[in-house]
Amino acid sequence: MATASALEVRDIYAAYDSADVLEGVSLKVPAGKITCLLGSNGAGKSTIIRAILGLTPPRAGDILIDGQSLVGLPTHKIISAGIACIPEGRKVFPKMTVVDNLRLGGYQENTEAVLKDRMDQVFEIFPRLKERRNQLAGTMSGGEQAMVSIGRGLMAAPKVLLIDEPSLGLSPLFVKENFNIIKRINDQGITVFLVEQNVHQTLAIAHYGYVMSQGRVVAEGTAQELSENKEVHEAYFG
Amino acid sequence: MTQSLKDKLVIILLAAVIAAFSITFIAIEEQVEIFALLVFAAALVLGGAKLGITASIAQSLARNERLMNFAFIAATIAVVFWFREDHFPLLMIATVLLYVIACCGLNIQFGFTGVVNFAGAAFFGVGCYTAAVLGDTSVPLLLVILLGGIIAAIVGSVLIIPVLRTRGHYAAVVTIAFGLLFRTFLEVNDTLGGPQGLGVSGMNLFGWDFNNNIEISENLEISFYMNYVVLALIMVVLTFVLMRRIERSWIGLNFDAVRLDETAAACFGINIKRWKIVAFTLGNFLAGTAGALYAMMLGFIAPSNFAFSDSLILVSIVLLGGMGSLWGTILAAGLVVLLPEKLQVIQEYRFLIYAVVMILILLFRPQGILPRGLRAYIPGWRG
Amino acid sequence: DAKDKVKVAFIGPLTGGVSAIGVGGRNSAELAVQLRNADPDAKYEYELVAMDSECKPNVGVQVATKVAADRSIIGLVGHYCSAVAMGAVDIYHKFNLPMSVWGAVLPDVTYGNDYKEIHRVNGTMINQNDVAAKFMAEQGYKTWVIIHDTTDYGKGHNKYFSEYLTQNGGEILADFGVPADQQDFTAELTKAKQLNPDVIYFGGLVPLGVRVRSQMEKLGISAQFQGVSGIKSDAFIEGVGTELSEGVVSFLEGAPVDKLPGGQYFTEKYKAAGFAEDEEAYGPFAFAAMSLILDGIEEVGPNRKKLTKYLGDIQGHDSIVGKISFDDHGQNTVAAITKYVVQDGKWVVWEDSEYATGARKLAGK
Amino acid sequence: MAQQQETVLTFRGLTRRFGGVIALNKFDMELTNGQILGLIGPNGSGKTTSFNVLTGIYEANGGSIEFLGQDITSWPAQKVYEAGVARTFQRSRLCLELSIFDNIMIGNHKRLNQGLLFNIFQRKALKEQIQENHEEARKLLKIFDPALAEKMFDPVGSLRMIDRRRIEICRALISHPRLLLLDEPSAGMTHEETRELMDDILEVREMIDGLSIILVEHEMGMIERVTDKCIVLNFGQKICEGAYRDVASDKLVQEAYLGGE
Amino acid sequence: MDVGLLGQFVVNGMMLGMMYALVAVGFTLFFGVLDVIKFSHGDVLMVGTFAGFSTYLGMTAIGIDNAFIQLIGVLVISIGSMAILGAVIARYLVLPLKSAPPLNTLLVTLMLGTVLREAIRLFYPDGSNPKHFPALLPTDSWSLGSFTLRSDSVILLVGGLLVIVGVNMLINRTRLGLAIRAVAQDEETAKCMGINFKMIVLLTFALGSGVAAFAGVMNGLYYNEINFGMGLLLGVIGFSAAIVGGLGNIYGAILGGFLFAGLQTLGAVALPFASAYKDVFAFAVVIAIIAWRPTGLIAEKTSERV
Ligand SMILES: Nc1ncnc2c1ncn2[C@@H]1O[C@H](COP(=O)(O)OP(=O)(O)OP(=O)(O)O)[C@@H](O)[C@H]1O
Ligand SMILES: Nc1ncnc2c1ncn2[C@@H]1O[C@H](COP(=O)(O)OP(=O)(O)OP(=O)(O)O)[C@@H](O)[C@H]1O
Ligand SMILES: [Mg+2]
Ligand SMILES: [Mg+2]
Repeated sequence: MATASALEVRDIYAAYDSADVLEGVSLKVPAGKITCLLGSNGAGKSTIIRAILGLTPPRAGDILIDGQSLVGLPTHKIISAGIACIPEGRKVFPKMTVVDNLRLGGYQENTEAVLKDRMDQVFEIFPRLKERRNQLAGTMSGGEQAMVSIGRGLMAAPKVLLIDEPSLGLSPLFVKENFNIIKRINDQGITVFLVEQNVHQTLAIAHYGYVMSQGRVVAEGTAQELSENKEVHEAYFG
Repeated sequence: MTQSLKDKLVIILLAAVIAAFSITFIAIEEQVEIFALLVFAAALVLGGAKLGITASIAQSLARNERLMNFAFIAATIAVVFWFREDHFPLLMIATVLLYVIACCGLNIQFGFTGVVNFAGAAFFGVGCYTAAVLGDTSVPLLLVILLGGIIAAIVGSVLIIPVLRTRGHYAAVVTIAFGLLFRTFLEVNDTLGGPQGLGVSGMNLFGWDFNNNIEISENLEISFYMNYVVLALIMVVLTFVLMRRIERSWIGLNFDAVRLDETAAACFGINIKRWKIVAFTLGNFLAGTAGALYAMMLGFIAPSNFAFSDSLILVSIVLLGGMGSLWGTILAAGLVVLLPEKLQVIQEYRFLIYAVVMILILLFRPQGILPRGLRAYIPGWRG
Repeated sequence: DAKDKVKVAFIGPLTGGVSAIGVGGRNSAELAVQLRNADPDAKYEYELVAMDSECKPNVGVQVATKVAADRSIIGLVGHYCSAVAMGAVDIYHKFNLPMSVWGAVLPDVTYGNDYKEIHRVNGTMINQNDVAAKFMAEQGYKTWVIIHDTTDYGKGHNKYFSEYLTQNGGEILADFGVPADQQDFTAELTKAKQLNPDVIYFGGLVPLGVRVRSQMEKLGISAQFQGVSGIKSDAFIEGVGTELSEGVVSFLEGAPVDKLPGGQYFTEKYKAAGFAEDEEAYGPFAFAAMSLILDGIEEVGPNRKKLTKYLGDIQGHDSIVGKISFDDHGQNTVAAITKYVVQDGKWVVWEDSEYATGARKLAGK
Repeated sequence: MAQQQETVLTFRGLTRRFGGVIALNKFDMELTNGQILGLIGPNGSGKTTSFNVLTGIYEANGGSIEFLGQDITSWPAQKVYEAGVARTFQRSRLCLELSIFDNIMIGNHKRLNQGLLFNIFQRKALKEQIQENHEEARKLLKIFDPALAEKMFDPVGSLRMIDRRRIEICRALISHPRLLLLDEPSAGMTHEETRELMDDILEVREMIDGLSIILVEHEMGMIERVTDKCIVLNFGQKICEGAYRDVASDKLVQEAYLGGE
Repeated sequence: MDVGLLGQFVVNGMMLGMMYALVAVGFTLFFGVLDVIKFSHGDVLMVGTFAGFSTYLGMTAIGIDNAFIQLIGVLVISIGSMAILGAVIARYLVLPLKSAPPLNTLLVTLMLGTVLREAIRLFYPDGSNPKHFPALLPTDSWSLGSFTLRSDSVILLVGGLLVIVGVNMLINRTRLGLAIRAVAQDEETAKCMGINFKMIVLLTFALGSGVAAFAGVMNGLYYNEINFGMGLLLGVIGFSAAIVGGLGNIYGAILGGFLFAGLQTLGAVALPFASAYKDVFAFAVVIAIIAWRPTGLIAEKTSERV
């Protein structure tokens, strides 16, 4: 690959209680590109994201950002290295207003003016959020919470953005819109690592992709290659 | 050796070890010995857990519940018999048993149903006062025990509305306030003896005075506390059966559903209010019955027995044992009642040490000593 | 030749709010045992078993049972908290354990039963309040406001003091019952201030007494502060400070220790024994009670029944708190009440004080 | 369709507000026996809210709900369930500490004997009831996933998300409801898994006589395949009704929800 | 009742209320950050007061007798040491129990309260007796009929008010406050936002304990008496006040604190039964209030969804 990897996962093993959920996974997320990760339910996709974030620290293996190892660092240090995340299941702060949620997305940024700028951008993408800026996030509909979550990820203006199933529970219109947004984010120079079930649309915007099954990477290639890969096609294209 | 035979041996051995341990623990007085024994027990349990022995014992127990129950009852009887002539150990054993009953009540309330109750001592106290007031009347004393429970339940119904409407910490304050109120009221109001307390006449069953030693022969005189121990043991067994049956029935399931997710429970027809009322009332009833017998055994009660700190002791037994765990409750009651007593030798330092020990236990076993397992409706049956 | 070992016991509150007094009592009883063991003429070697009642009746009954059921324990010095004593006396009777109370002042402890095992070296709150009411009336005070805690101790004092005060022509403008752990008395005291009494009578123990006295000052109440035996402790003076304690009066059963032949001896020995805590107001009683029991065992041997009998016959027995004579309820009848007043940061026997001579005056005089 | 067009559920002018937000705005709807109705619409258009109002979790601010000829508008949740309405939740609400069997039995509340005396004293009868219900739950679960049926006494917390969704559906179905409300059952599943789930649900419908289903979904493939009729909500208002094909080609729907190609 | 007297009751009640409110604020903070109840709070307050008292003794011993400097010293040492103690408690007792049932934290901190209390009683010189806390504030007083106002009371009231306002601003206006509230709701997600979870928890506990120490010193300055048991009841009342007011925000704690003080004053002086019943009255009212408003007077906004 021509571009340097912004994020690299090397041969990691991770477990929750006893059995390994990840068994020697290696991935490269090239800078400035969209890299996607496909795979069935329970394959371990979210676990990779948790491992990168230090929430489920890997038992073995290494994770590098810009060549620097992240393993063993506490989560907030990993975030300071320039990673942000739009977690699986939205995870908004339910007792906080939309504005506070967004403000927290930019927690590591101190300048009020910058934050205001970013928030305006988010409101531009999601007018609904502007309308509901003072609603408690917990009372919003499933899809609205997804908007908060995505907006919150954008507020960090990260180098690398990890996105875990963003279109879960979004309307078809919005799913499309969502992929456009991801594309736009990427166009701004942010490296994106995208976990998705929605194979068609994902491969349409991704540059490179991995396919996981039962804790291992079973296929990889450019988006093109993957869409043409027969096995992948059979397994995941409904 | 077959598996089932092995299981049986394990259970009998375990019961014997427990009996021996209890006897030693109750009998010894020397500070050093007590600590040595505690450290030894802790090491045994920790070591056993490390080596997986505990787990395999647990399996043996789970497979033979009936035998286990009988073995443990037998162990208790052995301990009691051992101390047949010694008043004080019997008093302590009876106290533990009665605390177990009261804590079973709390277990129904917040172990099962999630209705917190920080006024356990107050309901226990209602039972005590019932016994004190009725003890001199012609009401049969076995009935007094029952009435102690019933009146505790009735007094508790004063709190039903706030208890039903609140959750979590808010519910905690309702009961805390009630507990403080109860004690202050007894102290200020002189009709029930005021701060000086009341004497309680002893238990009397069909003309058999519980407060007399039982002379078996010239040189064997069984302590009168044996009467109370036996009655308390019967009550514990009954309570235990009741608790088990509740837990292993749809009622137990309803309780759990109410505790874990009220909204979902309501969406599947579970009447939250009904089950909360049942749990709260039944719990207070149990605490009240225990209180009634306790008062008769002690012969004297005063408001300062039913302070907030006493309620907290009951709560700590439940938590230490593991919420909703019956065997855990018994173990924890033993520990919480006996440990401060055993620490008498270090006198004014004993509460310091006791509190430190409790903190350590909880740090090492945050879920309690014997956390409650999954519900097994029918022992040994898995479909 | 080794002496036979004999066990004696002490029960008192060693933890919790009134532990200072309990530990002081325990130390004093311990001292009595130590001194006896050091005495080459003693027939036995004594061992003290001390127990904590936490000042809670249920715990008290437990430890009482433990002590009483242990046949190797021959005699007991027990109880500062009256409610605990009330619960425990039945047990001592049942097990025939001779005992003497060292601090509880509720009359019923001795008078509420006919148990021959129960004795008390200290006086009851009846004697104390009788003297207190007379004395204060003599000083010319007319009106009182009473603040007492709602434990048996405070309520008992309130009851007897009110009774005697009315007999002596005093008037009670108001009485306030407060829980023993109350911190703030400004509401009660503001009301008291409005009533403008000559005297504020306080029935309770040191911690509460300190608070009431301190807060009187805050609200500018200049009435005389009168306490009960529960505040006759250096801790009270330390707690309120020298200035505010000046002129506070209190009443305590028994002759002042340092006035008695053995008193000086006790104070010296207590200091010499190196206890970390003070003996507190009732330490001398614990010492006297323990000494009495040891005397008895020396005399009649380690036998509960005989010791009970011995104690029953005690008349005019010398002790550091004066002569001890038990009436038919085991109550020490020679319960002289001593009046104390704080002068320059010290409790001084009234008669020896500059207040008695008129050099200083109580508040409002 | 086997059954005749008996009306099961009717909304008339159903309205629900949250502060300034009008989550349901004069919503009219009708559902007939055995029908599968697809309820679709943009995020925040009031789909979940309509479930919540119907099941008695929220009160309606206006309008009425009629179920099997009864006006159930302000009935509490328990009563609505007794009447035969069971549901799943958009965010899974299982009791994670309890076993699969326990969770399913919570859904079976109305068919179990809840008497205090029965439960405590008639142990034999209770035992039989437990075993019968266990058998039934196993059968039902087997339809969705045979592997799960073997793990009836495992805690739900140890299961995968997809299995939890299946259990949630079983919990709703076990009591033989007349109306099943499914709130985004396929969220987070792959196409394949979604299809399997749908087959399972259709299979169950055949088993339970006259079962009607309201399905909230954003997965149009599924809606297309299984629904008899669709209703599209937007801002709490019904903007379109009809067979999926017709609805999907509606301009308004395209604009607000599907996003034209 | 004459106006002066009424004024007196109001001022007294306000002092009391202020102290309750300060304790309650601590409970609200701990609850806010970890959803835990730290029952040792009252005892931390007590230890803080003793730390302040020792500082005073120490300063006197080395010859510093300017009351103002003493006061500053007392406050700094007391608040500082309790902040550290609070953080230590959080680190070693609260955080390790994060995943246990919340009641277990309650039990552990309760036991810790016993440890602190007993430790002071046993190991502080003559710790079982009350101590005379010095009056370090000017004690001039103004009288108007039966109304007496002392300058130290006024200073304490203002001081307490400032602390509460300060804490409130910190929580609602600053980045730290934002982080505290986030941590309270979802630990993992808060971490993903780049928040140093552990640090925030420790800071919050330090803050709450520092406020408790302040309340303790205030208590000492006002009553001029401290003892090892002073934290017990103050803790229970502070907790009740926080709950009755509503745990959602600091105003609830303030409201609850003043309400409680008001009830007690009312019960002691204005009601037609013996004053001994005042606590019975106060707690009965508390139960009634909670029955009426199950999530406190200032109810938390519900954010739960189905
Ligand atoms: N907290 C947990 N504790 C124990 N096991 C877990 C936990 N979270 C996930 N697992 C298990 O780890 C495996 C991988 O889970 P993971 O969430 O990474 O899958 P996924 O590929 O993200 O699936 P999905 O598409 O459902 O999000 C699954 O088998 C799951 O059951
Ligand atoms: N408890 C509540 N408090 C305040 N607003 C609420 C509450 N519940 C729902 N709402 C609002 O009502 C509207 C409808 O919400 P609802 O959950 O019904 O949407 P939905 O159609 O299910 O959307 P989705 O497809 O995203 O789940 C939303 O705007 C939501 O913010
Ligand atoms: Mg995932
Ligand atoms: Mg929805």
